[in-house]
Amino acid sequence: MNQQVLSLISSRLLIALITLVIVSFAVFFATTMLPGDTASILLGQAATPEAVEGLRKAMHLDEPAILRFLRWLSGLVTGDLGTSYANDMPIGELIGGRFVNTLKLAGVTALFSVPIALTLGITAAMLRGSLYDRIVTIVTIGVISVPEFMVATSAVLLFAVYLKWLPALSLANEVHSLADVLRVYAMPVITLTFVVSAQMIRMTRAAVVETLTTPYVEMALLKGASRGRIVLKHALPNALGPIVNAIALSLSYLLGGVIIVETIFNYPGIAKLMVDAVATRDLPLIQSCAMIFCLGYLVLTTLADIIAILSNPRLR
Amino acid sequence: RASKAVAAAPVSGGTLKAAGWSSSTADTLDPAKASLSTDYVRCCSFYNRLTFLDKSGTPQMELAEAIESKDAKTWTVKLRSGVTFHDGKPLTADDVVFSLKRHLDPSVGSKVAKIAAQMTGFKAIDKQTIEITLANPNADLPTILSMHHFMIVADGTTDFSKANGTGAFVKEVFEPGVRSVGVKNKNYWKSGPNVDSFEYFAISDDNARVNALLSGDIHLAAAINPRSRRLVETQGDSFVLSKTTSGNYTNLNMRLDMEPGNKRDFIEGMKYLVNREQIVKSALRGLGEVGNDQPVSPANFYRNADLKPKTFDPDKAKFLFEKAGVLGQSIPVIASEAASSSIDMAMIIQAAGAEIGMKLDVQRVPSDGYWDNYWLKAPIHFGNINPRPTPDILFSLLYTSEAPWNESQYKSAKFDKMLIEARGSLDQAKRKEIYNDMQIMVAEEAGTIIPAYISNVDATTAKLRGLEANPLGGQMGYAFAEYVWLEA
Amino acid sequence: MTTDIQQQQPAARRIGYRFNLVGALGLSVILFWAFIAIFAPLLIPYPVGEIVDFDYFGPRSAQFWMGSDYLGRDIFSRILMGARYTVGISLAAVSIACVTGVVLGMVAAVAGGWTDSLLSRFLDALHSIPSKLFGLVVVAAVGSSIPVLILTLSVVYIPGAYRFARALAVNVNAMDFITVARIRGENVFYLIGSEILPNILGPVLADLGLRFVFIVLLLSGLSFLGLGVQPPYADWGALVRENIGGLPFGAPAVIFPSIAIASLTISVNLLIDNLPQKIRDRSA
Amino acid sequence: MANLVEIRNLKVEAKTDSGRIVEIIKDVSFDVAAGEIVALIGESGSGKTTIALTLMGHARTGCQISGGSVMLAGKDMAKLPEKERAAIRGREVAYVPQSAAAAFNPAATIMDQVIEVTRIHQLMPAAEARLRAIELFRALSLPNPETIGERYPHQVSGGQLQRLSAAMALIGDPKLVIFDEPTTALDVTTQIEVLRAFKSVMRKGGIAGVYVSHDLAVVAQIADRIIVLKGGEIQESGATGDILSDAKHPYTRELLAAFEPKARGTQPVVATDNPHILEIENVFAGYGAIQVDGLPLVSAVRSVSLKVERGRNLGIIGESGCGKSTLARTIAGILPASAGQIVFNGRQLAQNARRRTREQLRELQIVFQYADTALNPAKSIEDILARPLVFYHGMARKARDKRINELLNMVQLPSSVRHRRPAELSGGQKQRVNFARALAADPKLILCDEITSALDTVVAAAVIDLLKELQRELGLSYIFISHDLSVVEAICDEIVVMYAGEKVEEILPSNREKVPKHPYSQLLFSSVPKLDPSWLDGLEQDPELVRAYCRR
Ligand SMILES: Nc1ncnc2c1ncn2[C@@H]1O[C@H](COP(=O)(O)OP(=O)(O)OP(=O)(O)O)[C@@H](O)[C@H]1O
Ligand SMILES: Nc1ncnc2c1ncn2[C@@H]1O[C@H](COP(=O)(O)OP(=O)(O)OP(=O)(O)O)[C@@H](O)[C@H]1O
Ligand SMILES: [Mg+2]
Ligand SMILES: [Mg+2]
Repeated sequence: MNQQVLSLISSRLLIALITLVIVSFAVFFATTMLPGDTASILLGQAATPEAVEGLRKAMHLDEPAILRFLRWLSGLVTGDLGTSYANDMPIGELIGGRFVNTLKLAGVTALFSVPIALTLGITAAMLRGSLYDRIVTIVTIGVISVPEFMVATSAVLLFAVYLKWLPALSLANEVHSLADVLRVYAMPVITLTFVVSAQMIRMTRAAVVETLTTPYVEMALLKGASRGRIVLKHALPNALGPIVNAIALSLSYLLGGVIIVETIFNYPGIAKLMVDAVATRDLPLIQSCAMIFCLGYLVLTTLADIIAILSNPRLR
Repeated sequence: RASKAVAAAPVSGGTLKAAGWSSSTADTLDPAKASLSTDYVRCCSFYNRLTFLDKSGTPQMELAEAIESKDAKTWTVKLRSGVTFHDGKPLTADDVVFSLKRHLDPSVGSKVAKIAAQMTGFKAIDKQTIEITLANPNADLPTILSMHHFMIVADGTTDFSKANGTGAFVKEVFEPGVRSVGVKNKNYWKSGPNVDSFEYFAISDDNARVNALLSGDIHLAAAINPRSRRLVETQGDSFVLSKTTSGNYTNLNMRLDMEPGNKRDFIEGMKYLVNREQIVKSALRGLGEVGNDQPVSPANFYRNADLKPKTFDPDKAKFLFEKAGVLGQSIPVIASEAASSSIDMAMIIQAAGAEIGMKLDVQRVPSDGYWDNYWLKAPIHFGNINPRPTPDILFSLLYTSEAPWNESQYKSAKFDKMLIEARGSLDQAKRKEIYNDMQIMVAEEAGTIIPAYISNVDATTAKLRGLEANPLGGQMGYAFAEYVWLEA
Repeated sequence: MTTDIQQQQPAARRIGYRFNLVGALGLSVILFWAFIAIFAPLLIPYPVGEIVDFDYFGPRSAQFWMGSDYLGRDIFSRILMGARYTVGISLAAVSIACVTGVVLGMVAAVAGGWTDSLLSRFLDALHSIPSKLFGLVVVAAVGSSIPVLILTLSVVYIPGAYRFARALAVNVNAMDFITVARIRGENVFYLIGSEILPNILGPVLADLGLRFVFIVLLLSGLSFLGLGVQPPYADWGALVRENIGGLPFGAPAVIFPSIAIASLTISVNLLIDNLPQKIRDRSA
Repeated sequence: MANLVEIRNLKVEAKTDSGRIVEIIKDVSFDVAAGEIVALIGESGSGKTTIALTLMGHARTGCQISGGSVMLAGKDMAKLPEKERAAIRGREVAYVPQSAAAAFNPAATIMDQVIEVTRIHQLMPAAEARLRAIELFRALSLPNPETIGERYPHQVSGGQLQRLSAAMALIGDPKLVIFDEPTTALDVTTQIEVLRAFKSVMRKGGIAGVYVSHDLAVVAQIADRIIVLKGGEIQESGATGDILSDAKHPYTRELLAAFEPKARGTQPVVATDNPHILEIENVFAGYGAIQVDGLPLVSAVRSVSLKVERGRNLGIIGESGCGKSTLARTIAGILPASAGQIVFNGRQLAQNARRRTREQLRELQIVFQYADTALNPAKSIEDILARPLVFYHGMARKARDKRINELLNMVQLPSSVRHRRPAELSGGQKQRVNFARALAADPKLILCDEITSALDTVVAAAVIDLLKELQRELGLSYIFISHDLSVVEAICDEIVVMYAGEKVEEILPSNREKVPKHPYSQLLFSSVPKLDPSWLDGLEQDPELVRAYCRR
């Protein structure tokens, strides 16, 4: 670790912070531009002018947007996410459990998909041009091309309805043992692994193939090194940057992009929470969810950048 | 008790798991705010009402022992004794007064504030007796009190997160938008419930809901899509469909005060353009009944059986459109998943229109915000009306000049007068006669086309017993949890 | 020395682009769908919205080549018309996304400094919002119509195209021939249009193909959430979605649209992976 | 078996982009005796590297050994199964690559990579291997032999890295070491040290070597025998002394001729009021943020002043990194000077090219070292040459076509190259195009930054001749930057020696013998290899001086 690395890392963090501020502006004002009045949406079919008025007052909806933004921003900084319009609960409380669920699902999926993707990507790169490589390539393209809900529904029909091996739903609250984890998470994890691995496989393969054409890899070959050694010792450490970046992007998808999987498996994650929030025009909740997604994305990509910086000995 | 009449004796024990179709973070345990079916189910399991409707639609007493009136204006409610709340507090007249009076307070945001507004006076006569005074006579009060919003809560409750009611289950878990769990109320004043605990949540995706049932994750999947019928039926005897035609309908509304609904001939033409048979057959897959453009369902006692639906007659429609001068124009029709089956219905009507050169521009809009942005507002749009127990409620909500949800802006002083007249009358035959006439008026004059009454179909495992139809809606009027049992 | 180089030049190379078999296969499938998309109204046997079968999820038959859908409509006609939306919307969106992203990326790379940081931060912020939720919010705000759909899809993919093009352009920008052009006094537009673009075109095209696949999928994902093309028309993703109830019976109504999606996306990728050397080589 | 290596009728095929198979090595046979060092010499693309790699049983992707045998200690490397080949590589035959900087894995420490061979072949325990590596570092006279192995490749200099890659090759005690142009990328001053180290280690261990190079003078110092290649065929072979003194083949003679100093008639000064086309005074330039004193963080050029007379040439030499290119870029306005004055054609130039007028930009052109990166690979030669014609002279299509032909003619390229892309030209051809583009602007002064360094000697000599000829015809002036003294001497009237960003000496045309006075210039001039095989052994440099000026 030296001065240069520290300054690089701190500049990455600064960039992330600036982006976050831009995001918070965008998120707040974009959401306040959503048409429809929260109060009357909440009352639904029963909205009468008096009821709407009463509710608007109770929810501070009659204040100007700027005031609400400043209040919200200072709240965010101090960790107070505000109160849900829809049910008066503190947002932190609403999000908390859901967020943990999302993290769990993302974690378990990452645990499966990352090693699978890396193995397939690296082996395909090693055997570049072979039948195996072509099969992996075609299959990954095929997998990318299938809509997520198709994968999910097929998996449910096969494993839950016909074979009855796994539950059709993924009820996060029923996890008490390791066996439960496997049972409950199997279906969404299978689906999501399909969805996110393909991209990681492609990127890993491309990154490793790129380093395999470098002179130092040829040099290793001329030293008599085996294929495995060449890839693991010489190609992989130098391909780490792009690979970590691809993993970060895939994982950030797992945080916010899994709405379809959450819907089909009835998994109480944070993406569904946000969809609900959009439906009820629960602005504080939409904003908090959006901020969480953006934060997750920024944390992951910044982390990937930092790993790439640290893994580059030129900067050590 | 209806369910007790079933030949097989109920078995007690087990964990009942069931799934509805919609839930969100706006889920609530406050009966006054309940708006989604999941809320109703929860309220029914944690609370009780003064009355409830049996399967024939007749009000039966629940927390009330008797509800009586001489003039249909001043009513006396006698409470059942020995009922306690989950926290041990006994039920008194004060609780009832508090529960009903809440609806009049605008800051509560009650969904039935409009209906409750006719109750102008409440008086606790003694610990077990309440006197309710109405603004105008209304013979339907016992039925009105069976609505889910009029669940009885403990006096002074402001925090509803404990769901401290008198109901069959005691709240254990409640996560808005996720699930709720109730355990058997050991001190329940009725016999029952049969199951030890009851978990309820929503699976919004139709296929996922059915799949969850088929894979054995849940015992009941509420309101399955007509398309899933075949899938369930091919599974053999292990699954059962329970069908209720309770008066839920999806209707096409043409505002009479806007182009092109202000042309009588257009309205008339549209009524002939709707192929009701095909809607029932294709869009509803037979799970519905042909409707005759008025809201009183075939299950209802006051239904005018002689009023026949308009036949599908494209030529006549074409003639009428030509007369109205709208043929060849592109007319926008707003539909949304929010109004169930409305998109399919719209497409059926659209295809029929295309045959005769009537261009209907179907616009599908997102479900969220639909009720706020399009319903009641767009010149031609779809609505979806949940079952209501009495013609009086239906008409006063949907068709009188003052009606808050007057979907087609139908205004008739005569109609309004007839409603008041029927409401105050305690003579059932007389009321039926007036209501029959009003149904004809609505069907002929209003701009609402009700092509079909949609059956609510709940799919259950064969192990789930004791589920019956109820005019208040599917899932036994949302109150099934208390009555059903699980066969081993 | 000059002469022997001349001899090494095979005459055939200048004639045109050479595709290998797989690439040609991909291209022909794409052209096939493009043809269908253009001429669909002339080819469909039944009107798209008309209920022609009393049964639903009907099997394949001489009358209905690919069976009927959940309402009893002819799925064959619906797939042919769906090509218009899937191919058209995705193509429009991917073009807008790539043109905008690539131009901005090149401008950022050439201009550097403030312009670069500002653009990068802003697009990074946009990138961080999950695409489906972004689509959901936009459609909730302004409603769903084809232009809105196209714009939403393109906005979702602009940051990706930008990042990609910028990274490539930064490499090209470091080359001496850019310096030569700069000190000749050329302006930014000449630099990006004539000097940088031709050099990043190959990878950009490859990236465009991959993005196309994602847009097709996002479009189908959005129709899962109830946003998308207006009825009675439907893009392929929506066809899969609305008929997914037929999956347990292996209904052709759900199988064929899925095959259509897969055939298009796989072909696009095959084409990209097997682009003629001549295009692929135009990388930095 | 007398010889360590016996190559018989070797043929190597390559597949071109268009799918055609071409033979790049045609029927090559030669031997290497144990302990003998054989040099392979020839122009770029003649197949030197390809042959060297076949000794390891390796062919680059796209290439393939299609015939003949490569016997190494009795085993045919061309036919052995991959596994057995791998067992021989690094242990019996080792490779020192052309660019050590590229051949070291940037992500691993030097020590790890040096002893990797012992690990792969399980020759000895790691601790022992490390000790042996340190011994080798010492033998190769690397600084801090105990600790240098802990660094990463980017933390040592190019010359050091080149020696470290020799250590990497020698650690497995090979019988044969292949050197692929190991000193081409180094400064002359560094080259001497590296050559010496190689020579002594090889001698001591009695190791046979194959030394690939295109520089006869370098080869003369180290090889016992020389093999001359052209177009994948052996042209001539013989003992070093014989080849140097009595070359038979015309190509070899051409190579030798490139070394003969060329007489150069001084250009007549064009008589005008101001005899100077360019005057720069106290120019400072560098990289990084500007500090409080107004100078940049890394200052690469410090207080340099020089003058170029009309129609005359100025040469700038100095070791790598001394600031030659920076100076050229500063003059051209690519890197604005942080202080100082640049007067061109009597008028002061803005520091930044952006603020110079189009005329000023046109009259002062720059040609870069790497023709590859200076030509847009996506454009045809025609387009590349047409742009300045349109941009500066607004020429219409017809006039342009004519002018392009003239320009191609001037740089001695056939007009058939017009439609080609740069990738379809050889290095020398590309550099000519590069030059033609500068000429298209009708400049008064051309800055040539190492324009011959990437070319081999014969081609470079041809390019130099061309420049001279054009100067005679067009009355141009050049600033000629190079680290190769012979090139600069061949074309320049006046030579400036730079060291560490500063001008240390100016050798004027009046100084006919060009005898440098500054000690650094003396060191530099004496480090240029001579064709004499005994030059290296006989060379004596003041160690004091070497220490002071060589950052090895
Ligand atoms: N992978 C390849 N595919 C096709 N042709 C190749 C390949 N590698 C080299 N060649 C061709 O083979 C010939 C010999 O190349 P080689 O690298 O051996 O030359 P060299 O003498 O080492 O040149 P240099 O001095 O530039 O290193 C050249 O004409 C080159 O264009
Ligand atoms: N972009 C840059 N940023 C920072 N320092 C640089 C940059 N370019 C060059 N330098 C440094 O400036 C000094 C002079 O570099 P310059 O390229 O002018 O050397 P040179 O004499 O042309 O060397 P060579 O013979 O290797 O081309 C070197 O120390 C170099 O490391
Ligand atoms: Mg070579
Ligand atoms: Mg230089």
